[in-house]
Order: sequence, then structure tokens, then C-alpha cells
Amino acid sequence: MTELPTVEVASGITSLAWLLFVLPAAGSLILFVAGRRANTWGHWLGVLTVVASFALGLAIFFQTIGMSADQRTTEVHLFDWIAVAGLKVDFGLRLDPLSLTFVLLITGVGSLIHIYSVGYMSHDPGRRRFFAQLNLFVAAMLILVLGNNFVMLYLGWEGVGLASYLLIGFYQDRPSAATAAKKAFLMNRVGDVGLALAIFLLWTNLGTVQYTDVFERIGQVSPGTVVAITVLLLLGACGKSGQFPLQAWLPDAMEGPTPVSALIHAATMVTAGVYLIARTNPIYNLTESGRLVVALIGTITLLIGAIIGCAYDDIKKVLAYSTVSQIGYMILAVGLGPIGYALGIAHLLAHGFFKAGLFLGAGSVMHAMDDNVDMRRYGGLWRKMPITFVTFGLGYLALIGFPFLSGYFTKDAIIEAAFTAPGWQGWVFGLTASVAAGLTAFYMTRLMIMTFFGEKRWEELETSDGGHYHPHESPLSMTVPMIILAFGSVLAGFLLTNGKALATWLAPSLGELREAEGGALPHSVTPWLVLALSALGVLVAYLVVGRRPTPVERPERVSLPVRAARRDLYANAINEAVIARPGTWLSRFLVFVDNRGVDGVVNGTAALFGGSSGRLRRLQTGFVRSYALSMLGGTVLVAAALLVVRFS
Amino acid sequence: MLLLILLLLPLVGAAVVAPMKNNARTAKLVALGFSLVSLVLTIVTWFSYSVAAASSGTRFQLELSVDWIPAFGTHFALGIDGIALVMLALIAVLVPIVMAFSWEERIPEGRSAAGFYSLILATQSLLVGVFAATDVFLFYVFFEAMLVPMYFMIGRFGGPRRQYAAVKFFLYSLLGGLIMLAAVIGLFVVSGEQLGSGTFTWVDLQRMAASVPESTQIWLFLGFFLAFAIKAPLVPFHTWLPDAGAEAPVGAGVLLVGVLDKVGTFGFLRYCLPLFPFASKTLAPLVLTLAVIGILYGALLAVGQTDLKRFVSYTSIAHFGFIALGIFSFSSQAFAGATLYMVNHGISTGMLFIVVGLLITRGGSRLIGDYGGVSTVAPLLAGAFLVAGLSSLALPGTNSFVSEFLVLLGSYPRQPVYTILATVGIIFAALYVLWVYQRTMQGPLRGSAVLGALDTVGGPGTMLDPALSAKRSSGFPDLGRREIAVLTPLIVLILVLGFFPGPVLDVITPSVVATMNEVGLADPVGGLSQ
Amino acid sequence: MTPTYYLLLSALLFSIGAVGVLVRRNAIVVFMCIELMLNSVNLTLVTFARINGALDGQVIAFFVMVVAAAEVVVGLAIIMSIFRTRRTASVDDANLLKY
Amino acid sequence: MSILAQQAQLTAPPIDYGAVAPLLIILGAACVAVLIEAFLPRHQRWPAQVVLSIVALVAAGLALALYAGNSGPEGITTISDALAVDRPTLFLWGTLLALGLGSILLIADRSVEPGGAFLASAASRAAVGGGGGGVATGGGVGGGDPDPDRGYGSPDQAPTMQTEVFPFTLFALAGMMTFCAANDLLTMFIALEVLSLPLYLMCGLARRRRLLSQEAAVKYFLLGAFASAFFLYGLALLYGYAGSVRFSEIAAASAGSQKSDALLLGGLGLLVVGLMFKASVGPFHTWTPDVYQGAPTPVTAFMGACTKVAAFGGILRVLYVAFGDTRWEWRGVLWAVAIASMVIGAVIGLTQTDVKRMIAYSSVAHAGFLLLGAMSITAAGTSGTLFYLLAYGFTTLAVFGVISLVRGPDGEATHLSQWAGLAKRSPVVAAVMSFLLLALAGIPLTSGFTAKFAVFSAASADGMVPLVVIALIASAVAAFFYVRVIVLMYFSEPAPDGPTVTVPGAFTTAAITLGVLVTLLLGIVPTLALGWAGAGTFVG
Repeated sequence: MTELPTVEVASGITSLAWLLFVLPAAGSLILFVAGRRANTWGHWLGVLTVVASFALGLAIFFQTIGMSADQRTTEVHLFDWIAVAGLKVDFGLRLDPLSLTFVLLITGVGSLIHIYSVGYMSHDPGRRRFFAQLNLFVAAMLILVLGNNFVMLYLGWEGVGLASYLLIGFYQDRPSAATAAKKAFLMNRVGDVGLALAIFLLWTNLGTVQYTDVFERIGQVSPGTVVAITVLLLLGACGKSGQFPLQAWLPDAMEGPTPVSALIHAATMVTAGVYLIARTNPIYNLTESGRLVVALIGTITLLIGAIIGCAYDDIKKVLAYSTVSQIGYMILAVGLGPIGYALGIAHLLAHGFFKAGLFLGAGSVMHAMDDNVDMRRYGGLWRKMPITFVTFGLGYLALIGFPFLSGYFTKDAIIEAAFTAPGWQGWVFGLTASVAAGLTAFYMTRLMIMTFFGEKRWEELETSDGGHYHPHESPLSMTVPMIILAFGSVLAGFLLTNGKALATWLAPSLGELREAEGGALPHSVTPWLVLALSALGVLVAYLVVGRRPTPVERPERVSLPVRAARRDLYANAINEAVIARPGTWLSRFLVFVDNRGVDGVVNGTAALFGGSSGRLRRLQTGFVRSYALSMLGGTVLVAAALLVVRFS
Repeated sequence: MLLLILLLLPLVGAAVVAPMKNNARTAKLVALGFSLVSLVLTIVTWFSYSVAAASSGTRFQLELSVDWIPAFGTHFALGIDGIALVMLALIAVLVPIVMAFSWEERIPEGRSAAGFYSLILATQSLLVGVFAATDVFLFYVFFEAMLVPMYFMIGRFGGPRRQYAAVKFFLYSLLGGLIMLAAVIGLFVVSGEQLGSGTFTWVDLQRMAASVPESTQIWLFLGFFLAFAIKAPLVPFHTWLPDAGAEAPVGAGVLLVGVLDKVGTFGFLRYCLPLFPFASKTLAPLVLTLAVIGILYGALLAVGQTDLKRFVSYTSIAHFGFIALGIFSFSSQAFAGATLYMVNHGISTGMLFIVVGLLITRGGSRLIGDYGGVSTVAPLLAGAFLVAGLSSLALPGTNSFVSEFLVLLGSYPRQPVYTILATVGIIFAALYVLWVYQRTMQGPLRGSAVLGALDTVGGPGTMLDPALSAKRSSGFPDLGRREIAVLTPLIVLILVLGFFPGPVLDVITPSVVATMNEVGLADPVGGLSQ
Repeated sequence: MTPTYYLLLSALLFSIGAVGVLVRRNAIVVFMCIELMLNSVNLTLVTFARINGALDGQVIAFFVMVVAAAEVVVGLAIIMSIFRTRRTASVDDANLLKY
Repeated sequence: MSILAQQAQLTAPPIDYGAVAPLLIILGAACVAVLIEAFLPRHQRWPAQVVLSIVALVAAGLALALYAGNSGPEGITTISDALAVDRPTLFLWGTLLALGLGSILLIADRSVEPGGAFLASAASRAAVGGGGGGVATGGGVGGGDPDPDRGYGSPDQAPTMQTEVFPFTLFALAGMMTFCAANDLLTMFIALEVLSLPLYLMCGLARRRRLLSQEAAVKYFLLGAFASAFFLYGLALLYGYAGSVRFSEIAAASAGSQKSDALLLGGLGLLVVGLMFKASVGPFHTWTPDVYQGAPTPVTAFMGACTKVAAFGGILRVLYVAFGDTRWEWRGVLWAVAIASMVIGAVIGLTQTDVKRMIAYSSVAHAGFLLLGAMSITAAGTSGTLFYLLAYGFTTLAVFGVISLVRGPDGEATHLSQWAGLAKRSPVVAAVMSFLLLALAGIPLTSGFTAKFAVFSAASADGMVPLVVIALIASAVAAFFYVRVIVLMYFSEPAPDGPTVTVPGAFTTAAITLGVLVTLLLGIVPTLALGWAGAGTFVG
């Protein structure tokens, strides 16, 4: 059992917490309603609301950090949202270290990306709409992490899904964007069903959906039900966080503008699954097998992501699969239970910095390359865009776990913890995570080499509209956020893990971080193993990619594993074959059944009556003698029947 | 008295408007005036209704009862509970919107706008009667009578296959109604046996319900159920709806799907459950099966539709499945959810219908395949479509979420299997809404309806040229002022009820709790929360 | 003789009349067959009166005769009129009204 | 001799003149009408006949009201128990008189068709000139009449009509009134003939479409006579069974049951067949469509409304008084008959293309519904059936009134295709017709619904629930053809050479208005009429 913090009513500036999400929501609403009139100033309103939110979040953070650990969990009750008979769903907020951490991440990174977008989107006629949707996302994400009950969580959960849908499909005239957006929403909905069912189960067994009450009473629930709840919650997490088997939407989501990829599909929204599991840790603490499933899913995903990441040539897709893989690490971490919750969150934060930075860098590169995303057409860009190169490079180093950068502290801690899992699990989780770390180093190095080094493959090529490429460094509004995030990439890991700063801060929400003990490999060996594998990855990448020129056209005659990886390990094909195509057939078949079968019965009945009517009326021949015959017949029948009834 | 005025006012309006054949504008204004006065009166009614009194056991309020046909024991008895009140409110809100929407509707050759508006008012009046009747006979009378104006609306003002659709609608409903008549008569006879003299007064019949023999209950239940299942419509009695919905003029379609069909689900809740508690419980699995089939089947069919209006109709069939699921799951939350769902579905599907209507007015085609990339030329229209669609797929923050969530949450404790299947339905809901949105609104400009409308103004060209797109939009215009005015109240309601359903739920709750008592069941989860 | 024979005879006559209505084409003959049926009923009535030992049966028979006579007047008028317009008295020719 | 002895004691039976006054007034008026026909100059006959008929009907109505107001709920029998004047009788008489008034109005109208529907033809003028007396049939000779439309009498005179139709109507009405008051089978038989014979003739009176009209008359006559024979044979068998033809004694005899039930049931069967024929219950309905279609529309209206009332009045009384106690013997058979009637009417009606024929099948279906009420031997059953008759009669009357207004270049346009788009040409007529059709379909707020409800609830209460369900399904099926007419009138485009709608004269307007008003009132406030219908029950 977890020790639950006492929940207090918020006071001081904390009671203004509702402004956190109301500000961006209002911004979004104003931008939507104002229409074209807001085209000139809309983006600044968007930036302003998020920055204000960030400032308020900081203020609340500092107020909270000034309080003692057992007073840090507070609630703000706004109004009764849904109340029927025994059911009462608050529209209320829960402010505790966990949610505040996320608030800072969301509004912080969100502010940077908003600022970045002012430059990035400056030529887009839909910029106002973009900021409206981005603000909507921030608001929904804040509701997700701030809500004090599962329904609020669900509100934010689907709210960010909507924002993600809108932003992926931002370029409305691109059919691929529309398809990707729809796919993202649908796969998220699959996860949402899990989340919804988990809520129903909690309600059925506990009669409440408030976190406080649920965590208090979860012990009364039978173990089987607890497992069911945890698995269903995990399904929700899988949908939102692009985990196996619902990972296929995330790479497609790169159809959205790059800032969106950075904010939503790297730093914040996709980590909501990690948040969910961390948030419901009192439930997961009760079930070993529930956590095992989580860890397994995380392990599978981190490997899948890493493998596929090696094969893509699309810079954003590589980063997207990298995200899938890194979230796999986080899920693995929270799946390890009390020894991993805080590690997962730490990696989440660090990842938020460096992956956002990487995406912004990628956006900057695309900006320079006329929105081309094919790395085979890049090359030698480091001279043309030095700031991008440096910030991107720092993010890259942080990601592959270069010593003393963020990834080194957070990812290695997870792998270390993974090895301590009992029995076979330690070996499986630990080794897989280590190998994936090596793969990560490989694909990221490949990406770096293909993008920034080697010959300038873009020189001989034409842009989509027939011109030539003129790579250039991006404007200040874009580079400044990248620089800030690069700082974060470098420092976050150290700051967060130094003296267990984050773990201590999160303890009221997640419980004390337990020290991992024992395990498959000694603690001293693990970092070296990971480092060695990563170095190997870098080396292999250099040998394979760096030493010879990269062909501009993708070679098609490749080995089987590469082919499989290029096709997302057949995830889309499987979805297509198992769900989409039979679904289409089923739908067509049902339309047929409905028209011919169900409606056919209706119309057939009518036709039956009509037909028999047409035949029967022929009996009315017009001959008076036949009428007399029918009368006589009727008479005989009536008389006979009367007698038969009487005398039988 | 208030209810009587609410009932008669639109009828008077209908009579006043009907003869104004040659002055369409006056007719429309007068009709709109009547509907707005009705709206005001409904607001007065809303505030006259006492939640406190309902909570303390008053079953009906604002009652009025006059002997009607003593020989049959019938009364002209009106009265409302919370469930009826929210339905009245829905009618009052939708009618002016429908009228404003239909303002420039193309009336077929030889028909007059006065006739159409008069029929809308007549429908409104009869619908008020249906929801406000507290006498089973009176209810039945309104139930059947409301077919007539709707029949004329579809048959006279509808699309190319309007005759077929109108006749199908009328006969199908009439068949259900007549079978219900058998049950109504049976109920009368049974009440004669049980109470000494036959009665139709709902309260008396409810009081007698527990002592009615079980087999009798089942037969009577089936009679009522069939009529309501056709009206609602539940699969497999639904095939009239796509036809009627597709051929009806949009305004009539809104009233048909938005309000008129709710009479079916309202009937489940007001008549089937309290009057035949035993049968309701016994046959609940049957109904639930139909409901869940409806959710999945309706959704899959919606995915496969090629006609926009049929598409909306099939989404409604799926939604009615949710409502039926809530009603036959027997918990306060599910009941309240189902009731709220009736209101919300009226708003969101009403809006979806209207938006589809706007689209069809512009493109002149009902086929989904004839549209594409509309958001490029008409972003507001696309946005409105999306809002309506999101409400239809029950996105949290929109009104439908609250009701769908309540239905599923309330159903789960008693019917986990059905609820799980129904919950899967929300994926399909997302699928059909987004897929249609993608095909009609997103992507490059395409489709004969869109291009045809544009070609009449300017030739095809690159779409991102703002000057050209402004020129193009005159061929396929974005929303005009009147259209924005029609849609705004709906959008506001969608959002407001999504975040603040409290006032409506407060009105509903005492009545559904009363219904729970009448069914004789306790909430499955009620005790735990204490 | 037992009265039953009279009853049987009248039943037989009635049947003959009925069959005649079915098989004959000429309107007059058909009509006469109906008259035969009426008169067979008279026989029945009289027989029953005899059996019951009361006079009502006979009285009824008189009434029936009067009615039958009136029917003949009307019937012949109708048949005459149709004969005049169509120049035929066959009932089978009068079948414009059908289906 | 005992006969002579009896003769010596013979005294005229006491007659309650107050009770039978309405009947006597109508009969008397009928006789006077014959005299008018014989002695008044032709151009004076029409006004005289119309005034006489209306006055007689109104007077009879007043007499009825007076009697009904003064007498108690118990009925009496009078004229040596030949007639029973009880509450149902009074109700039926009232209904018949009102419907008769409506029919007379329709018949008397001369504006719809120049000279009225019964205009004497040139051929019959020749016959008149030759023979001096009026030939009963309006058909006359000569199919190849060169100018059938031309007036009769002096050239400047408005065309006059064959006024024989008025005494016919009055006689038929008197027969009907007697029929439903008859307390023994003999009276019933006589009344049956009195009501039938004029009707046969009236069917043949159509001025145009002479062939159809005459054919209808022949068919009706032959089949009617055929049915009379069955009725009579049934009468004879029952006489043999009970030794009397009085209903109450038949009932008493069956209660004793020492005799052969074969006679009773055989007699009942044949008797019922005769009655069913008049009421056009399937499968004894075969004449109905042909005759309804062929007869002049006002006559069809009269037949459709009044004959149905009289026939069911008779059926009710026979079943209730004479065979009430043996209902378990015959009910099963009548179930089958009722089902057959409803199914035949509803199903065959679906594909009719002639409005009048369609209404004929509708009447067959309605006869089935009515039978449900007649079969439930309860007070509710009786009152329900009576109410149904009232409601149905007025609706039918008005329907045929409307039908007579829709005319093409060659007379009435009864083919359905000619009704397409009527609403556009004549919205009022279309609206009235739609309303009436909805009433026939049994939509609430019309009398049709109230009536169905009354009958079906009585039947349910008497244990005929399955039959009620079948009846309701049949109603739904039948609704299709009513709805189809509405569809044609409102939703279809009018045919280019479609019929015109004649502006109705005052008489027809009055008749239709009467019918519509009653249909509406009985739908909304039926209390009063239901009260009358349920005021008392049959006396034996």
C-alpha cells in the first residue's frame, strides 16, 4: 500500500490554479470566434496566454515548494460538473508535485514552442487558427494533468486528442494529413475505451471517480478487478502514448506542422500515458501482474521504436519512432513500480527538453530545405545553419546518453532499474533496454550524419516548385527557443537526478523512490554496458553511413529486416488487414443487408400485400353467378362450421 | 394552465399562418413570432417547475385535468415531470431555430412557405401534447396525431422520393401505433379488472402496475414497446428513418430526428418502465440486445453511407441505441443520462442536420462523394460541421459527452457486457464522423457539387490564392449572417451543456429517481458512496 | 307421411333453386330459381307450422308470397331495363364492373 | 272451428304511437311522396319532394327526440311485440334519420350535375309521353341517346330530375328503421325487403354511365334476392326450432335446449348470412364493390351509410337478444368471418384504382371491425358498435359527397389517377377528403379513432384480444390505401387534363359539412354521443 498524502483545500495563489487552463482556453476561444479580425495579433495573444500560464504555474510551484512535503497536495473545487443521485463528479483540480511538474513542463515547453511558432508559421495564412488550436491543446493538457478525478482526466484526455487531431490535420488540403489526423484520433479512441471502462469499473466497485476516494478505497477491490483496471488504464495509456499495439498513429502524426510534433507528439501529450500510470500508482502498487504487463508493453515498444527508427529516411519519422521508443522506456520505468515511477517522470522531463529541441531543430532544417523531410536530400548542412547544428547536436548527445548529459542520467537509471526486476524479467527488460540504447545511438548518429555531414546532396536537386535550395539559418524567434531547450537538454538530467531532487519532490505523489536492489547485473556494470553499446551504435553508424556517399534515391534492394522496419514492422499492414479492410467489407455488407435484408423485409411485406391484393382482386370477376357461388360457399362454410363446432 | 397555453398557442399559430399563402414573409414572421412566444412561455414554465417539490415526491407539476370521455375513463390531463420539462424545453428551442433555418429554404413548386411553417407549428403543438399528457389515452391521441403534420411536411416539401418516404414513415409509425392501441385498450381493460372501473390516468395505472399479472404485463409491454421501438427507432425497426430523414426537408428532419423520435425513448421511460415494471425487467435483455446492436450496426451503416442525410439518420440510430441502453439498465445515472441524451441528441443531431442542409443548399447534391475540401472555401461551415460532429461523437466538453458518459457509467454496474460492447461503439462514432468530415471538408477541392458551384463563378485554379478564393467563395459561399445566427445558439448550447449540465440534471434527477422507485429497483452503486 | 319428408323436399327444392342461380345465364331464369328458393321456404314454414300445431307458419308463408310478388315487380323492371339497353338478358354479359 | 273462434276474438293490438311516430312519419311521407309523383305536374315535383322529404325527416327527428326525452331507459315492445323501441333502436333511428337527411340533401342537389344525378333522359320522356305514367326505372331504352344532357320539359325550363328517387329513399329509410327495430324475424324479413327493393331500383337510376348503373342494379337485385332466400330459410329453420320467430322466444327455446341444435345453428347460420350480405361483411361482400361503383354516387352514399347502420342494427339485435346465450356456439365462426372480412377489405382495397370501389372495400373492412363489437354481447359492445355506426355513417356520407364533386368532362372522375394533384386545384376539397380519409383510417381526433377504440375495447374486454390485434393490423394495412389517395392529392403533380371540382350547391355543401362536423366532433368530444349509445340495452 502506498501512503496517501493528506489533501487540503488550496489557498493563496494556488486557489487561482483554474486560471492555468482558463487562460489558454480563453485565448483559444477568442481566436476561434474573432475570425479574420485577429489575424494580425492573434499569435501574440496565443503566446501571451501560455506565458502567463507558465508564470502562474511558476508562482504556484514556488509557493508549494515553500510548504512542507505533507502539505503540498491541495485541491481546488470549482463546481459540480455531473451530479446524479449517488454520482458526483467535481469540476475540480488537484495540485500536487506531480501535476505541478507537468504544469511547468507543459506551459514551459509550450511557451517556447509558441514563440518558435510565431516565426515558423509566419508565412502561413492559417496562423491564427494554428495558435487557437495550439492554445486549445495547452488548455486541454492542463486539464488532463490538473483534474482531481478520472472524468476530468478523461475530459483532458480526449481534449488533447481533439487538439492533436486538429493540428495533425492542420494542412487541410493535404489528403495525407487528413488521413493521419483521423487515424490518430481513432487509435486514441481505442485507448479511450480502455480508460472509460476502467472508470466504469472503478465506479461500479467503489462508487466514486475522485482520485482521493479511489486511492483511499482501492484496497477493498478484489485483486482480479484491480488487474483488470490496471490493464484497461494501460490500454488508455497505450493509445495516447503510442505504445504497442497502438503505436502506428504517432509517426503519421508528423503530418502536422513541426512545432506540433515538438510540443504534442514529443514533449507533452504523448507522455500522458506515463502520467496516467504514475498518477494511479496507488492502484498499480497493488498488483504485481498489472505492473508486469506495463513493463512488458514498454519493453516491446522501446525495441520496436528503435528498430524502425533505423530504417526511415524521413527526419521527422525517425524522431517520431525515437519518441515511441523513449516513451517505451518511460512506460517500462513506471511499470517497474515504486523503484521506477520517479525515474520515468525524470526521463519524461529530460526527454521533453531534448526531443522538443530535436524537433524544433528538424523544423528549422525543414524550413531551410523547403519543407523537404527526406534526409537523403540533406547533407553538409552544419555550415549553413550553425545554431541549428549545435542545438540539434546537443539534443542528439543527450538522447543517446552521452555521459553527463540528460539522457545519461535518466535513461541509464531506467536501464539500471530494469535489470533489478526479479527473475527473468530483469534479464529481458534490462538487456532489451540496453540493446535499444545501442540502436538509438545508431539511428540518431545516422540521422546526424545524413543531415549535417557528408556532401551537399541538395545542390543538384530541385525544390518542389522548381527552384533551388537556399539553406539558411532560421530567425531569432525560432533559434532562441532551440537554444533554451538545448540548455535544458544538457542540464536537465543532472539537475533532476542530482541528490534525487525530483524523486524527493515527487514523493508526496508517487511515494518514496525505492532503491533498486539486487538484480541480474551488478550496479557498477550496467552504465558501462550501456555506454559500450551506445558507442558501438555510433561506430556502426559511422561505418555504414558516414564513410560512403548516401544515395539520393532510396535503395530498394535491402535485407529483410530493413524492409520490415521500413514498413513499420508491418504494423500498418496488420491494422489494414485485420481491422480496416474487414471493417470496410463489414460496413459494405451491412449496408447491403440493411437495404436488401431489413428494409427488404419491410418493402417485401408491402409487396406481399400488394401482390396478394392484385391476385385476390381478380376473384372479383364481374360475373354475378360467381358472386353467388362465393356467397353460397361462404354460407355452406358458416353453416357447416357452426354445426361442426357444436357437434364435435 | 401554462401547459394548456403552451399546447394551444402553436396550434393557434398554425391556424393563423396557414391561410397566408400569398404573403410568405409575413407568414414566416408571424410563425417565428409564435415560436418565440412559446420559447418565452417555456422559460416561464422552466422556472415555475419546482425541483424541490419534485424531490419531495410530487410526480407531476403544473397539472391540469378535465374529464374528457367519461365512458372510457379518459381525462384531458396535462402535467410535467423533469423528463417532460426538458423535452418541452428542447422543442421550444429547436422550433425557432428550425424556422430561422428554413427561412430561405427552397419550397417546391406549387407549395407555400405558409403551409410549411403552419405544419411546423402544428407539429410543435402536438409534440407538447405528447410530452405533457398524463393520461395514457391522451398520450396515444397525440402520439398518432403528430404523424399527420410530419407526414405532410415530408410528403409535400421533401426530396425526390418524398412520396415513398412519407408513406413509409406514416404507415410504419401507424402500424406501431395501432399495435400500441391494442395494448392501450388492454391496459384499459386490465385497469377495469384491477381498479373496478377502467381508467387511463397515468398515476392510477402506475399504482396498479405491481398487481398486474406477469404474463399480462409482458403482452402489454410488447404492444407499447413495439410502437416506441419503431418510433425511436431501434434496430430492426429503423428502416423508415433513413428514408424519411433523407427525403424530409431539413427543417422537418431536425424536428423528426431531434424531437419526434424522442417520443419513442420517452415512451420507454414514462410508460414501459413504470407501468410494466415486471415485464421491463424480464425483457430488458432483449431490449438491451437490440440497443447494442443498434449502436454498432447503426454506426457501421453510417460509415457505409453515400448520402449525407442518410448518414445523419444512421448516426441517430446508433445514438438511439445508447438511449435505450440507458433506459433499460435501471440506474439513476443511466436514466438521467438517457434523458439528457434525448435533449443533447436533439441539439447535436439537429445541428448536424442543419449543417448538412447548408452544405446541400450550396452544392445541390446529397451525395458525400460530390463534396470535398469544402473547408478551403467555406471554413466556417466546415467548423460548424466539425463542432456538430464532435458533439455527435460525444467528445468531452460537448453536451453529448455528459449524457453518453452517464449512460455508460450508469449501465455498467448492472450490464457490464452490454456496456462494454456499447463503449466500443464510441470508436465507430469517431470513425463515421471523422471519415465524413475528411471526405467532405478536408483535402483539396474536389467533387462535382463543389467544383460545379465554383465553376459557375470562376474557373478552377490554385486554391491558395486568397484573391481567387474570395472570388470562388461567392459560388460556394461561407456561412451568412442568418446562418450564423441559426447555428450560434446550438453551438453555445453544445458547449454550455458540456461544461454546465448541472441545471438540467437537477431538473431531471428527481424524476428519474421516482422512475427507479416505480420500477422497484435500487441503484446498483448507490449504497457504496456513503 | 312424416313431416320430415316435406322438410327434405323443401330442402331439395331450395338446393335446386340455389344451383339454378349458379348455373343459369338468363336473368329471368335466375330470378325464377330464386323464386323457387322462396317457395321452398314456404313449404318448410308450412311443414313446421304443421309440426308445431300452430298457424304462424302459414301466416308467414302468406307474407312471403306477398314479398315475393313485390320482388317480382321490381326484379322484372330491372331486368327489362337492362334488356332494353343491351338487348340481352344474359347475366354474364353484364360484367363491366369487376376487379 | 278454432280459427273462426280466434277470429271472433281478434282485436287490434295496442300501439304505442309515441314510440313508433318517427317510423310512421317516414312511412306516411313515403306514401305522400308517391301521390305527389302521381298527381303533381312534373316541374313542381322536385321542390315538393325535397320539401316533403326534409320536413318528414325533421319531423320524425323531432318526434324521436320528444319520445326519447320523455321515456325512461327501459325499452318497450309494441304492435304485438313486432317492434322493440328501446334505447339502441332510438339511437339507430336517430342515426338513420340524420344520415337520411344528409343523403336526401346529396340526392336533391341539382347544381353539381346539371339537373341532378337522376335526370330523366330523353328516352324516358318518350316513354312517359307514350305511356302516360312514370316508369320506375330512370334508365329507359336506347343506349344511343343522341343528347343525354338535354333538359326535360319546355325548352326554357331548367332540366328536371327523376323525382321517383325521393319516395324510394323514404321507403328504404322506413324499411331500415323497421329493420333495426324488428323484434321478430318476420318483421325483420319484411323490413329487409322494404329497404332492399327501393335500393335496387335506386342503383339503376344513374343518368350517365347507364350501363354501369343498370348492371349494378341487376347484380344487387339478384344477389340481394338470393341472400333474402337464405335469410328466409334460416327464418324457417328457426321457426321450426323454436316454434316462433320472436327473438325472445328463440332465446328461451335455446335456453331450454330440448330440441335439435342442428336446426338452431343451421338457422342461425343462414340467417346471419342474409344479414351479413346486407352489411357487406366478407365473404358475402361480393356485390359491394360493383354496386358502390355502379350506383349513382348519392345513392352509394345513402347505401354506404344507412344500409350499414340498419344491417348492423339488425345483427346486433339478433345476436344480442336471440342468440346471446348461445354465443359460445357461434362466436368462433364469426371470428373467422370477421377476420375474413377485415383481411379481404384491407388487402383487396390496396390495389383498387377507382375511388368508389376503394371505399367499398374499405366498408368491407369496416364491417369486419363492426362485427367485433357486435360479437361482444356486452353493454360496451352494443354501445361501441352503435357509436361506430354513427361515426362511420357520417364519414362515409361526406366521403361520397366529396367524390360526387370531382368531375371530369364525362361525369364523375372516380379513377384514382384523375385525383392526382387535386390539392393544387381545390385545396379545400382535398383537405376535407384527407380529413375524412384519416377518419376512415382511424387517426385520433377523428370519429374513426374514437369509434374503433370503443369497439375494440369492448371486444378486448370480452376476451377477443387476438381478434383486436388482427383488426389493428388490418387497419394499418387499410391505412395504406387511404394514405395513397392523400399522396395523390397532395404530393403528385396534377394531370394536364385532370378533373375539375364543381362548386357544390347548398345541399351538397350542407351534407358534406354535416358529415365533416360530426366526424370532427365525435373525435374530440364524443361524450354526448357515447352517452346516448350506452344509455340502455335491447329489450326482448
